[in-house]
Amino acid sequence: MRNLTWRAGAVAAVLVTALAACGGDPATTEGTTSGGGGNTIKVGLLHSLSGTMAISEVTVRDAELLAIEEINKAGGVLGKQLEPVVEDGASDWPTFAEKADKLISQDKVATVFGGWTSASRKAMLPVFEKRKALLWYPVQYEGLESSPYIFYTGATTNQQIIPGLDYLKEQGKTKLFLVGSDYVFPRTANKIIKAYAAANGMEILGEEYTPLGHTEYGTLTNKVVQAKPDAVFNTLNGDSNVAFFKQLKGAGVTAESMPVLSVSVAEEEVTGIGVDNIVGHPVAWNYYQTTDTPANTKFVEAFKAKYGANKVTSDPMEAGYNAVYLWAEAVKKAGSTDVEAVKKAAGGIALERPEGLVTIDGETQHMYKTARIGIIQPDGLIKEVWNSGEPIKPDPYLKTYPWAGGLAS
Amino acid sequence: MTAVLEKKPVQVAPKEPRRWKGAALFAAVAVVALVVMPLVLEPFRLGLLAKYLCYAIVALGIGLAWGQGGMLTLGQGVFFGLGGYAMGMYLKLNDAGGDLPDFMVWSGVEQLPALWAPFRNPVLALAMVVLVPLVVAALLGTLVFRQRVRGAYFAILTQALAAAMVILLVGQQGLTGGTNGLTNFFDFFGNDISAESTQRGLYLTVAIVLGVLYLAAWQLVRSRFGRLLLAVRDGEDRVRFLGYNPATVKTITFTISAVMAGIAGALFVPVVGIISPALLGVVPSLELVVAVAVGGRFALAGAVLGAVVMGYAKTYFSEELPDAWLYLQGALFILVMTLAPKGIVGVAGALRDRFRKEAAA
Amino acid sequence: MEGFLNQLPIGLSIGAVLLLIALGLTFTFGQMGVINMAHGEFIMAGAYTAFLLQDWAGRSAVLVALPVAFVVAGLMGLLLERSVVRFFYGRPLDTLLLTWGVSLVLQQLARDLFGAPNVQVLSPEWLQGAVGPLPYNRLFIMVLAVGSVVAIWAYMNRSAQGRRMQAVMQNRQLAATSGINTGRVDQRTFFIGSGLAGIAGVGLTLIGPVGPTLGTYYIVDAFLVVVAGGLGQLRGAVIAAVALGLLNSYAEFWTNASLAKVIVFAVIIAFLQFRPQGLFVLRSRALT
Amino acid sequence: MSALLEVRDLSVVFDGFRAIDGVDFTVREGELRFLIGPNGAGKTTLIDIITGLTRPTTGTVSFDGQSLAGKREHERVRLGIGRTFQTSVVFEELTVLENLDLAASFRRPLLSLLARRNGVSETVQRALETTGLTELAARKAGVLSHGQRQWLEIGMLIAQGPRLLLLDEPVAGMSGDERSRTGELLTSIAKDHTVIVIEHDMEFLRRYASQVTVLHEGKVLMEGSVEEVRADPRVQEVYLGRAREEAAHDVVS
Repeated sequence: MRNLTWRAGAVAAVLVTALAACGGDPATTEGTTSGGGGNTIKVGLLHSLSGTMAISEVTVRDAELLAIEEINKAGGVLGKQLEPVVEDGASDWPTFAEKADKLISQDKVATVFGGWTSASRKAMLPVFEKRKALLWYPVQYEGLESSPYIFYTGATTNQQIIPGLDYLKEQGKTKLFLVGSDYVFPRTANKIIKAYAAANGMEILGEEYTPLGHTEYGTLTNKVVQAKPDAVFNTLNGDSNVAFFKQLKGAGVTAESMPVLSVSVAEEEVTGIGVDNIVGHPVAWNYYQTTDTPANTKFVEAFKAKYGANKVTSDPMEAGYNAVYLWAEAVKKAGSTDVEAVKKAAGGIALERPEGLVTIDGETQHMYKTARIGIIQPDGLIKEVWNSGEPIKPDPYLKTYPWAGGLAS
Repeated sequence: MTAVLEKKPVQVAPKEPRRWKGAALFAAVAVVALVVMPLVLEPFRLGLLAKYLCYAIVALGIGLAWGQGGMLTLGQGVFFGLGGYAMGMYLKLNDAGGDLPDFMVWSGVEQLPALWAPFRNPVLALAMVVLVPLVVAALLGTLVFRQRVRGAYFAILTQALAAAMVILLVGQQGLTGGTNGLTNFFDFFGNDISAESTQRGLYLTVAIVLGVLYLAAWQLVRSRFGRLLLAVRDGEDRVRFLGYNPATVKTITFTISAVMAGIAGALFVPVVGIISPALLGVVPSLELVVAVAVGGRFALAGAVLGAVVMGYAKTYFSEELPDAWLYLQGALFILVMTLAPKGIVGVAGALRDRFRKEAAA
Repeated sequence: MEGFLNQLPIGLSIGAVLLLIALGLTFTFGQMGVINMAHGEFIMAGAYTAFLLQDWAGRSAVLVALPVAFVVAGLMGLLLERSVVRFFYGRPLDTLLLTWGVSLVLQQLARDLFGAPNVQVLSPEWLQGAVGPLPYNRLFIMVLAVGSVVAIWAYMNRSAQGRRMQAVMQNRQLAATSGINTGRVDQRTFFIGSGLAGIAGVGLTLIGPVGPTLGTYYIVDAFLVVVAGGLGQLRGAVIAAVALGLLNSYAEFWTNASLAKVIVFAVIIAFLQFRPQGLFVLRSRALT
Repeated sequence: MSALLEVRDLSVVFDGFRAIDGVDFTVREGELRFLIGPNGAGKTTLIDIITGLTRPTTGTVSFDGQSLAGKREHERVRLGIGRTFQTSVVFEELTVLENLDLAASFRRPLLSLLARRNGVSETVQRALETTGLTELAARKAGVLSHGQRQWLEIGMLIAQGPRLLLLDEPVAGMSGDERSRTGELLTSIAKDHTVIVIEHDMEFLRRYASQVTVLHEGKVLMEGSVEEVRADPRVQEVYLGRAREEAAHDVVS
């Protein structure tokens, strides 16, 4: 009997703690500082802090927090300090929608910086459109979207995929093999690549997709090797890259014999893959830790100072960091955090950022960005070997590319 | 010799004094759910509660299959998904008018796939919500239970089914929306889906459906079939020698639980506004089983309670202490399994008995 | 044609991976009826062991790590067995949920200890290169799998401890009444089963990611091998792993990776129609 | 009377071991037949084959002139073959009444099972009375003593209303008093049923048995009355000596 009491007590204690903790929350957040009033401006940060996507997204949140801290140190926005409200999307798309709703309707944040995967953005999009709230999305993506309530600070396809193809063409790599994770971005990217190839006399020798989180690349490697392409265009995501590069290296493929151009491998992923396995392969982004601008020197320094000297910076982190500054600039210009006013003010804003000059295109709410191809170095960093010379105007629907006619219909 | 059906008014079992208490409790919970909650909670929180209640419907099915029937199904997400996609497909087509749904456009699909055609019709779509999980579960159950695949094998098989289902859905992007799933709905049977009134109506619908299904499940458990189900759980082979085919009993129960999951999925879609493969994989399916265990798998009320409590706890901790959630979930789970295998309901019952004993002494 | 032929060794090597991750499970599952969902996290522990040993063993850490990982993962298993699992014998479904809780905790622990991103484990220089389509590192994994199977076989059939293990597996009560300390045997089995997961983890660093979620990538496949092979059946596990490996390899070769996974699952369901208890079954008169 | 159960040339092989080796065995309607033999003689295996738990390697079993080949366990029960088990298996979570009611209800259409049990059917009432479990009807079967469980099993068997009852060591582990009660129960059942009982206890046999079949090493050693069997030197050699020891052991344990 005593035993029973003890057991019951232990379990009850855990449950009661959980429940009591839950009981307190709904009303408390209400009625405090809303986005515009009071002494602070609340902004929401919504990334996956747990689950499979946490690996990537946590660093973006860190970069955004750094930007907020810097802005606050410089006096804040409209004389008010920014107050970050951080939520966890838990690598689960519906959770992103739920938390976005919470940030907007409960915390009444002025804007939200968040998301990584296309799926999380698609899940959040209806929430932001219906609540008429703003989302700043910091990751390169597949394009074909232009929501009036989202600002896209990462690259769209014509600022990353197409420059990547231009580079391969310049290098004389005309026979390509396409490898990607099975989701929207790789499939859309590959559609563009195939259209580009058809228009530019390039040949696609194969197109393969693997489930997200796939780690067995023996067969796929065999298919690639048998097809003997000049280069591989890689849109794999996350952990799959580790398995793919390890197994590709095992099969004797080197960057010299068959370069693999990746669009989802940045500085932070290189260590996990193992520098050995990926050294010499090209990647396509708009920013590298080594990008030589005064703003970047400052950014890298500040980031390492805040989070540790062994931390690296990458493109999505920089895009997240930019997002906060761009929004703050728009708020200053509008003189208010009102969503419609900010949207109106945002068009044409141009800032010198770590990646170079970034200008907001008011029409699409995408950014003018400079495309950069880099090569992975033995120290794990990426060295730029090619760039587009000037910021490319964003064209999410590829309207200005005649060969892409059928894609966005 | 046929069984004699003539009923004799022999009262062998003692009267059940708890019966009216149960009814009173049910009524009280119903009042709280239908009247108090919509008044007290703000729309956002009410929406969350609606979501938990959707999960509670799935949990009810798990309680039936696992708690009563001993079939640990780790793939309820599959049926949840089938119901959810059926609803999602209808909503998508409805929003698109005569056009293609948005994701098909960017996936390069030019003509509406035949699979989608029936979902234009709202009645047909709603029928599919029930029929598709029903047929899939009945088919799978027949195949699996007839061959006496059970216990751990069944659990692992259903888990693999969930994994396979996700891969299949993700891989057919043009047909299913891939990883993104189906989202961005506008109209729900003539109402603006995100309007407060619609959402409140949806909440009430979910609560009422849960209540009705609960009563139905309760009736089932109390019936001869329910006794038979317990017997199958505790001694499947012995039941054969009573002249019943356990495979039939299990298939029926498994199918009922699948249909419940399907209905829950269909309600979930307008409430939350999305259905995606991430919702029906191995982990969400397992989480629901966990919730049932925490609430108390041997009682239907435990299953429902567990789903609501765990849903709430998950929201709360991911808002307040996201890092601690996994630890807490794991720890709570280990604790419940080792110390209170009958869950919250079991602990409550044991405490009640104890107080009674003390009061009597 | 060459591609087709290449798939044969690739399929075998996939089979070796499957075998390696499932080997330990088939014993803990077979002997004790414990469905250890934390098995994947023991694999992860093995992989992190290799990562940590790199600091002083350099690129040959993989070799040094084999015995260490065996002990580390084995001890984790032993701890799990002693602290909770032993109260759950004969309730496989409960152990499944219980150990899932454990696996969540271990994943988060790994995240807190080593960080969320994948860590770098470099393979030894002498494992660079390939024989035909078969890279040395895959060959190494095959050797590891064969070695583990031979060692287990020898242990079970050539040592007194192993024979006791077999006795408990076949008839626990009878074994107990004939003076075998079944508790001790269970501990040993759990230690060995978990230790094998550690070895698998070291092997997997050569071809896959090393991060907190490593275990989750392999656990479902591992269970499928066990189910198809029959509980506690070394022969069954070997045949099932190789067959599934080959099936996966050719299915993916002719279709794609997503479809291959679905095909493998369908084949297993179909297979269980003929052999509901897997390839090999232990006979027993007990009625459930 | 005609043969109710006919077993012809039956063999079953487990991994090369012939557990049943060419058995011919006939039981007529209304008979009370005892099946004896030392451990491993194949008694339980024979019953397992008749009830469908084990598939024979060769040979046929027919019941009431109908072949049982390919019929599953529950289908055989539906034809009227019922059995109990050596170690009784009752449903501990259910009450005695519910156990019996379940046994009595298998002929109802499945849909009608969805209704709640309303009162107690006559069949169940009779089974309660026959087994003397009326007092315990509302108790969970889990709390019953060993003997009571065996009776409950027999009661469930009666409630099924089978034509052929197969009882596997119904008095094993019972006290002397319980044994004689079980014996009486058996004789009363045997009045209007065909019954096959596996039993070792010679004392018990002498009091209740009419016809005995002796199995040894998977073969029928002999068939006859208790006296004939007891008198047969072969039986004495292979069976009785050992059985006495075992019976003594049973009483002690």
